[in-house]
This record gives sequence, C-alpha cells and structure tokens, in this order.
Amino acid sequence: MSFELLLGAWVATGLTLFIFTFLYQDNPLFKLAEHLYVGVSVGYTIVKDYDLLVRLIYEPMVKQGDWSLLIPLGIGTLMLARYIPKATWLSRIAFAFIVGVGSGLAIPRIISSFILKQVEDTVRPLVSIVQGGPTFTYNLLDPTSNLNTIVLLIGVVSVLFYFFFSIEHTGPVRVAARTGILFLMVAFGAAFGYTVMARMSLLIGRLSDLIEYADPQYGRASLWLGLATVAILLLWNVRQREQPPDKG
Amino acid sequence: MNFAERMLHIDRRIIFLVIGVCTLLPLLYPVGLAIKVSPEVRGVHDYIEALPEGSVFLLSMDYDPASKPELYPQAVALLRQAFRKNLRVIGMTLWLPGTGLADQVMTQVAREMGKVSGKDYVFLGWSPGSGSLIINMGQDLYKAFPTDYYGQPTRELAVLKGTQTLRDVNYVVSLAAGTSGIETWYVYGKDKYKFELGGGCTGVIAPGLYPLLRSGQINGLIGGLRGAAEYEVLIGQKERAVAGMDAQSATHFAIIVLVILCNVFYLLIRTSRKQGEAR
Amino acid sequence: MIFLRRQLPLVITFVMGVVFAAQYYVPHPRSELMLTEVTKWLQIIGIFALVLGVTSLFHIHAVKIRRKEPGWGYSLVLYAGIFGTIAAGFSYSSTASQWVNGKETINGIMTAFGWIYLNMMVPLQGSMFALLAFFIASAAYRSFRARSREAALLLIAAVIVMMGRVPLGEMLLPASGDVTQWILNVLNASVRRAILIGISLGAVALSLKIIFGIERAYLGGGKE
Amino acid sequence: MTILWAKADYDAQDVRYQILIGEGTEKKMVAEFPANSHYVRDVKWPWWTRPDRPEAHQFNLKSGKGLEFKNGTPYAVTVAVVKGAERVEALPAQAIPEPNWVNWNQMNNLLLVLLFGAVVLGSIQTAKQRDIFLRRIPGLDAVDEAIGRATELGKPILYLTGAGDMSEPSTIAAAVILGRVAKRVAAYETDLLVPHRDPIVMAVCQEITKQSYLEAGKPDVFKEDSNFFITTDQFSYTAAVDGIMLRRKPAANFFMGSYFAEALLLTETGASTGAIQIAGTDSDHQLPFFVTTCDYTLIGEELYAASAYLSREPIQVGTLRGQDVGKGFILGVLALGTILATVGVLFRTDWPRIMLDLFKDLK
Repeated sequence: MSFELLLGAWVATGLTLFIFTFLYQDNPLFKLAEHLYVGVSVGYTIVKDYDLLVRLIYEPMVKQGDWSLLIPLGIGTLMLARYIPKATWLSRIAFAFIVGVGSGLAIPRIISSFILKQVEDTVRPLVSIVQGGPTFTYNLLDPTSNLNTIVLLIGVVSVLFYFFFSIEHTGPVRVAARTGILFLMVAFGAAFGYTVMARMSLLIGRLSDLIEYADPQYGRASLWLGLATVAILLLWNVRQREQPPDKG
Repeated sequence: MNFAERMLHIDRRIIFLVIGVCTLLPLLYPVGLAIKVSPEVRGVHDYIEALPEGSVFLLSMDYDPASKPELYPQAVALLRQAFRKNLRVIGMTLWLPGTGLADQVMTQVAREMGKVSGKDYVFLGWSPGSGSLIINMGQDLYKAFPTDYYGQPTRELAVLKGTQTLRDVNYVVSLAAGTSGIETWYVYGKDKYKFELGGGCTGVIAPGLYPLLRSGQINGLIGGLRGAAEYEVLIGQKERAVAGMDAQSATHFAIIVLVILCNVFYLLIRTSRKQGEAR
Repeated sequence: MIFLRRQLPLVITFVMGVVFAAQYYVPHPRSELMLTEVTKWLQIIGIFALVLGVTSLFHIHAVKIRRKEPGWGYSLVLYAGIFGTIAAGFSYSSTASQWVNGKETINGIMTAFGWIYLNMMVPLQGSMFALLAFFIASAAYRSFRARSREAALLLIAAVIVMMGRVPLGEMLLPASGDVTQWILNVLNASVRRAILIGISLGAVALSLKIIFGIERAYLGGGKE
Repeated sequence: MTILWAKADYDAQDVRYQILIGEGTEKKMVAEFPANSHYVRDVKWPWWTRPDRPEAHQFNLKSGKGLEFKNGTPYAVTVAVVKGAERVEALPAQAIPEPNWVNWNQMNNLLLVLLFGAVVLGSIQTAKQRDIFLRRIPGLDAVDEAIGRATELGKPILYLTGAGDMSEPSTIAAAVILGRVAKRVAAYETDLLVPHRDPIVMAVCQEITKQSYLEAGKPDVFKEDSNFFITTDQFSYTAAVDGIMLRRKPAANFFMGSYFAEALLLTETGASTGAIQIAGTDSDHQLPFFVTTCDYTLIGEELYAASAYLSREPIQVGTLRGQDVGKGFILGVLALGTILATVGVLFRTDWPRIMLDLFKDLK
C-alpha cells in the first residue's frame, strides 16, 4: 500500500471520529474538524472558480476574441462594489440584472411545469373504457386507477382549501381544510420516514468506511484513532472540571 | 418524577449509542435479506436496457460528498449498465463540490469496464449556472462546455460526434441531492429540448419528486440507498447498497421500537395524571 | 444621480424581466441565440457572487484573529485549510509531470488536490450529515407522541414508510411495501402537488412584483 | 416543417409511406413508416393550432441528422405510397422554411401569466383602497404566549431568519415577523438574540428591530448587537447557534424562513433545553421535522400569510389575496375539468377538449 493511501485512510478516519465526538458534547476536537471543514471547502471553491474563470472568460475572450464577455465581467465587478461604502449603489445594478433575468426566466417555466402540468395530470376522467364499456377501476396499487384519481383530487383540493387565507374557515370550507390537514400530516409522516432512511444511509456510509479502515492493511486506523479520541475527550473533560466553568 | 417520566427525559446520548450499535452490528455481521424491486426504479432500468447501442446517455451527478453514501452506489450501478450496453456516456455535475466525486466514479467504472475517455465516454465536469447552464447546453453543448474536464476540446471528441445539443441526447438521468437537480433538468431541459428524463435522488427529497413521477415528467425514480440496492439487484451486481440494507433494516426497527416506547411512556404519564385529577 | 441610484436598477429589472419572460414564447433562432448568450453571462456573474461570500468569511475570521477573540485559534485552522487547499490546487504533480490546475485526477492519477478532496472534504462533509442520523432518532423518541389525531396520523404514516422501505419490514409485514407505495404515490403526491401549486403561485406573484418594481427588498435595505 | 395529407382507405400495417424532400428536382427519402401510423391525433395539438382533422396523417421534419434546412430556400416535398413492389408518388409541394416568431401552442401559458398578473396587481390596488379580510392564523397567538413566558422566566428569546437571502419570499416574511416580535419584546424589556447567516439580511433586520423598539417607545433598551452575523457556512452556523441555546437557555426559539438539513440539529437541541419553539417555513422537505419537534409550525404559505396578517401592508395583503384568487381559479378548473373529462369519456365526444386543452402544458 502506498504512503498516500495509508495517510489518507488515517486522516479520513480521524476527521470522521472528531466530528462524531459532537454526539458526546461540543468539544475542541469537533471545533477543529469543523473549522478545517469550512476552510477546505472554501479553498476548494476558490480553486474551482479560478479554473472556471480561465475556461469561461480568459480562453474565449483572449484566444477566440469573444469580447462580448466584457459585459458580464463588468456586471460581476459592479457586484463587488458593495464593499465600497460610497459605491454600494452600483452593486444594485448587478442585482437588478440578475434578479430581472431570473424572474423573467422563471415565470413562464413555473407556470408550465408546476401549474399547467400538475393541473393537467390531476384532471382525469373518473371512469375508464375497459373492453369498450365505461367502468370504474379501483386498483389502489395502480396510481392511475379511477379510485386513486378521486383520492388524489380530494387531497389536492382539500390542501388547497387549507391554504385559503382571505376567507373564514367555517362550514364546508372548514371541513375541507380539516381534511387538508389530515392529508398534510400523512404526507409529513411519509417524508419523515423517508428521511430517516436517508440519514441512516449516510451513517451506514461513514461506518462502512470506518470498518474498512479498521483493516490491518490500513494499520487498524479506526481502532487506534478511536482509542486516542476517547482518551483526549476524557482528558479534556477532567481539565474542564478543574477550571471554573465560565471560561471559554 | 416517576419511571415513565424519567424514561422520557432520558439522556439522548443513550439513544445515540443504541443507533450506533444497531448500524454497526449488521455491517459487521450481515444477514442478506431479500430486496423487492419497485416499479419506479424499474422504469429507469428498463428504459436504459431498451436503448439501442450507441445511444447518447447523459448522467448528471448533482450531489456533494454529503450524499455520497446514497448516490454514489446509484451512479456506479447506472454507469455499469450504460457501459455494458455500449452507450455513449456523458458525465457532468451541477454541484461544484461534487466534481471530484463524479470524476472519480466515472474514471473508476470506465477503467473497470475497459472504456476510454473521449471515445466511449466524456466527463464534462462542472460549470456554474444550473438552469442557465442547461439552457446553454440545449442551445449548443460545445459552447456550454468548450472543453471537457481534462481540457480536451469537446468539438473534437469522438464520443460527442453528432451530439451538438441536448436534443441529440437520448436519455438524461440526474442523480440529485437537492435543488439544482431533477427539477432543474426538467424545467430548463426536458421541457424544451425533449429528451427523456429519469432521476435518482436522496431519501430526503424523494417524496417531493413523486408528483413529477406521476405526471410522467420523469420516467423513473431511484430513491436513496434502497433504490440503489434495487438497482444493484436489477443489474445483477450486488455491492455496497445491498450490503447496507441489513443495517438499514436494523436502524429502522430500532427507531420504530423507540417510537413505540415513547408512546407507551407518554400514555402511562397521561393516564396517571388523569387518575391524579380524579382523586 | 438619484435616477441612477434609484430608478436605473428598477428599469433594468423591468426590461430584463419582460424580455426574458417573452423569450419563452418566441422560438425564432435569434431569440434562442439571445437566451444562450445571456445565460452564459449569468454563469460568469455567478462566479462573482461566490467571491462575495468568500470575502465576508475571510473578513470575519481575520477580525477574530486580530482581536484574539476566544477560539481565534480555530480561525487559524480555517485559514490553514483554505490556503493549504489552494496551494494543493495549483501545485505541480511530479507523478503526472503536469501542473495540477484544480484537477482531482490527471490521467487517472490522484493529485494532492484530489487527495485533500477525497480524504478530508468527503469524510468531513459526510460525517457532518451522518450526525443527523443520531438526531433524527432522538427526535423520533422524544417528539413522536400521539398527542392528537393529526399527530397520530403523522406517526403511523412514518412508521409504515419506515417499514415499507426496508427488507425486514417487507418480510414481517408484506403489505407494508405496497401501502408505502400507495402513500407515496397517491396521498403524498396529492399533498405535494397542492403545496407545489400554492408555492408556485407565490413565486410567480413575487417575480411579477419584482419585475414591476413593487417588491424591492432584494436590493437590500429600505433606505437610500 | 409539418407535412399533412388525408387519410386513405388503403392505410394498413403492410402499406408504407415514404417522405421525400429535395432542393430542386433531386429528392431524397428522409423517412419511411407503416401507413397506419403518424396521425395528427398522435401529436398533442391544442384545438387552436391543430392543422387538420385528427384522422389525417402528419409528419414533422426537423433540421438535424443528415438534413439541414436553410431559411428562405424553397424545398420540394412529397409523399409516396409503397405496397409490395407498387410505388406511387404524389405531386411535390413547394415549401419555404421560415423561422417562427411565436409559438402558438403556448399561448394558454401566456394567457395565464397575463391573467394572474392582472389579478395580483388588481388585488394590490384594492388592498390599498380598502381592508381585505384575512383569517386569523392560530400560530400567531402562540407567538405572544411564548414572549410572555420568556418575560416571566427572565430568559432571552432566540429568533432565526433562516438560510435564504433577501430575494426569497420566506426571508422577507421572516423579517416582517421579526418586527412584530421585536415590538413585543421591547414592551416587556426582554432580551432578543438574532444570529444571522447573510450579511444583507442582518442589515435589513437591524433596521427593522430598531424601528420596532422606537414604535414600542423603548429606543433606550435597543441593543445594536442583538442582531449579529455568525458565518455563511451551514454547519458552523448550526454549531454556533446550538452553543447559544445550550449556554443562554432561551425560553422561546423562533425558526422562520428557509431551512435545510440543519433544521433538525437546531430544533432538537432547542427542545432539549425546554424552550417553547415556533417555526414557520416554506422548505417543504424540512416541514416534517418542524412539525414534530416544535410546539407550533406555520406551514408553507401560512408563513407568508402570517407576515401579511401582521404587517397589514397593502402590497403583502393584496398579493395574498391575488394568490387566493389564483388558487380558487385552479380549484374551479380542477372541478370543472374532471366533470368534462368524465363526460368526454362517457359520451365519447370531443367538445370538452375546448376547455381541457386550455389547461394542458403544450410545447
């Protein structure tokens, strides 16, 4: 095994364990890892941005003579004017450009994908033609069956009713809105369950790495570093108790 | 404070410990429970399976290291299938911090399947803009990415011959960990340039994508580690995701037990309080 | 001057907004070309937006170090992280005999920059998010109580989905997989659709207000 | 370029159509397909642009592989019928490609934009002239209750504005609600802590807080540093706020605005300190966690509504009213559309399409 791979395994293991110490309580090891994390990710962004600047601006402009790129360059520079107190207003021009284009692009596309398309799919006939005659299909597992169309319609309508703010929730509106809440709660529950799955997957991913690095070919990095981390935490705890609590 | 109350206010570090143990044990001693494949995962798989050889397949790996455990196995499985089918593969990412991961997975799977960069596949890397980048690719791919990740001019790559815009791409799959992902590809891409679109995503955002799935805006959805495991089953190469499913089962049941316990204690407290009031 | 400061940004927003909303309905090659060009500009401006964020971070930690505020040592660690990564990003790789130039790999060989990415950034970010696994468990234990009918529904749906998404659950309760599918595909989809329609209307309304200069909060600060 | 021709009675699987095209007399074949395919009805045309009867044939020619259309050049196009060895070619038609200036298929989209725009602007105008009714939002009572309890306990109040910048509706709403909370807090002379993730949001919130203290008649108790910036980074911010929660033990935590994965780390820590927690967000992926770990949650649009309710500003109230009208309109479309679609299937008629097509997403 090369030195780089071995060192990599030890560093990755150590940092993972340091982050996990937060589960015990906030401590210097966690703070160290956390600040390193911010630093490395900022450094990474800077390097990538520089690379991009070269690819998107320098090369097309200098090598291919596409001088129209001076316009976005100028607008970008205006954004930085925010740091000069007297010229802050210049940065507004840049924001105006970005927000203007963004709003313009968004309007028709949102209407098309999130309103028309969704309405189109909700509006379905409540009967289907099976073997030449109209029938009502009620297979719950087929998302397009007529029964599910009705359930879906009730869900969409009642939740929309819940989000009415300019009318009082009384009578039938109240019934609809209450149904809407029930639908909302089921959806939130489902999302919670699904998220549990997601977060556990992340943990599984980290732990399988730790298990891999506990292998003798990596010098049992996880085991040794795990012991070291626990020892440091204990030491820190003892010192913490000796010191008056209001410091740090 | 009675027993139930004390149990409800238990130090949360004990719960942390329970979860840690429940994840670790099955990883060390796997059982290998059977996995059932859902139709939405099959949607993506069958579409790729039906593509003729030489079709253009674009895989957009729109995630960062935080979602690696869920989306990395999905990327591996998809790439293996695509390379086995001899599709022309375009890799890219809309997420800057994911560039390295995407590069790594492309290189690794390509090497494993004996594929050559520039000829069988291309990795375009990252470029900012998300929505505007996709529009840009839809207008002219060579302009949006003048060079690939390794600095080769895209116009001259054999794999991109005849693929000038997104209209020439047969299938796009976005593996998404959040915004700038599947929705972005739909709204700014498929909507206009009419390629078929499939998706893979983390468990957190999966429920939010079901309306798109239902309305046919995406033709399949691989959700989370579970989805990845199903995909591994479909292509017949069981690996990390399948291995993780035992641990997943164990932790889910640990949480279900915790929820039940919590409600038992809660009911105990409530009934004892009611009795107290009655007295 | 007042026109430049106050009216000009609003005029720009209005013109840009109307032009690019209208562009959607115009399939003419010239309008497509304009879209390509301006979206490329947005890409470039995006880089400057990142610069803004990074500078403010630099500034805050520089102040911390200069004033020797508590925990200023960590700010040093942060700086070390930034500069170490940048240095690696622009170093010379002797194995690949090429400048690294922000590449994680060169011809399949990992660079120092790639090493930092793979062995520091990936585990750090992954572990940060893995912490959530523990917190979600403790949240489930402490807050998942059937206090009301709504809370009970939420709880039951969550438990069913948790069962239906893992092999063990499907083994113990074979129906849970199908029920989960139904909850996700029908109940969940209907709610998401309604929320989507509602929020989309909100977003379109906000965009319209921005274009017409009614909403100006994005310009920062109410005073001038 | 779209080619249309009438249906013939010999259309069947074994008969094939060929499409030929050329500049001048030389013509090359560009497509061949069975005669019982490529009908107008296969393509989603809305009724206002449908070029021919649904039974007619159509074929779409696009610039692309092996075919490059030049604008303004005349092309000769024709259709040939092949059955076995027989081949009949129709008379060629002249066509000159011209780029389109308007995509007529999407006119329903434009119509909706204009309609909704008019409704929103109109509602804002109405709101400026007279009061518009807004229903009470139950979560807002909880806000006052939480502030009251913090005062009793003599503990501070923590208010977070989320991860968004000032261009997000949720952040704007969070800032407005902060104004109201600050006014209450000022009246009770309780401590207020507002840690920030975005410098601009911080600047705006500082102004708002100052204004609220003035309005409450307590400018002397206003502290400049109650709004403070921590960092833009998600997890450093979260760790820092968690630290504040554990050390200062606020009696009430408010989470307004947009949130990501950090939401649970914040609310779980907050819950462990025993604070009353009130959340409001439109980040739907985080809503389940807020709903379970907080005492009260403003769900999605409720957050916007709460800010309109509190501020009573005509622009906000009017927008909300406009959105309600939009939702009402969509509800009507859903109801009517379902009935029409069912009628269409039951009686096998085509006329319901006149309305249904208006609400389809067409390209």
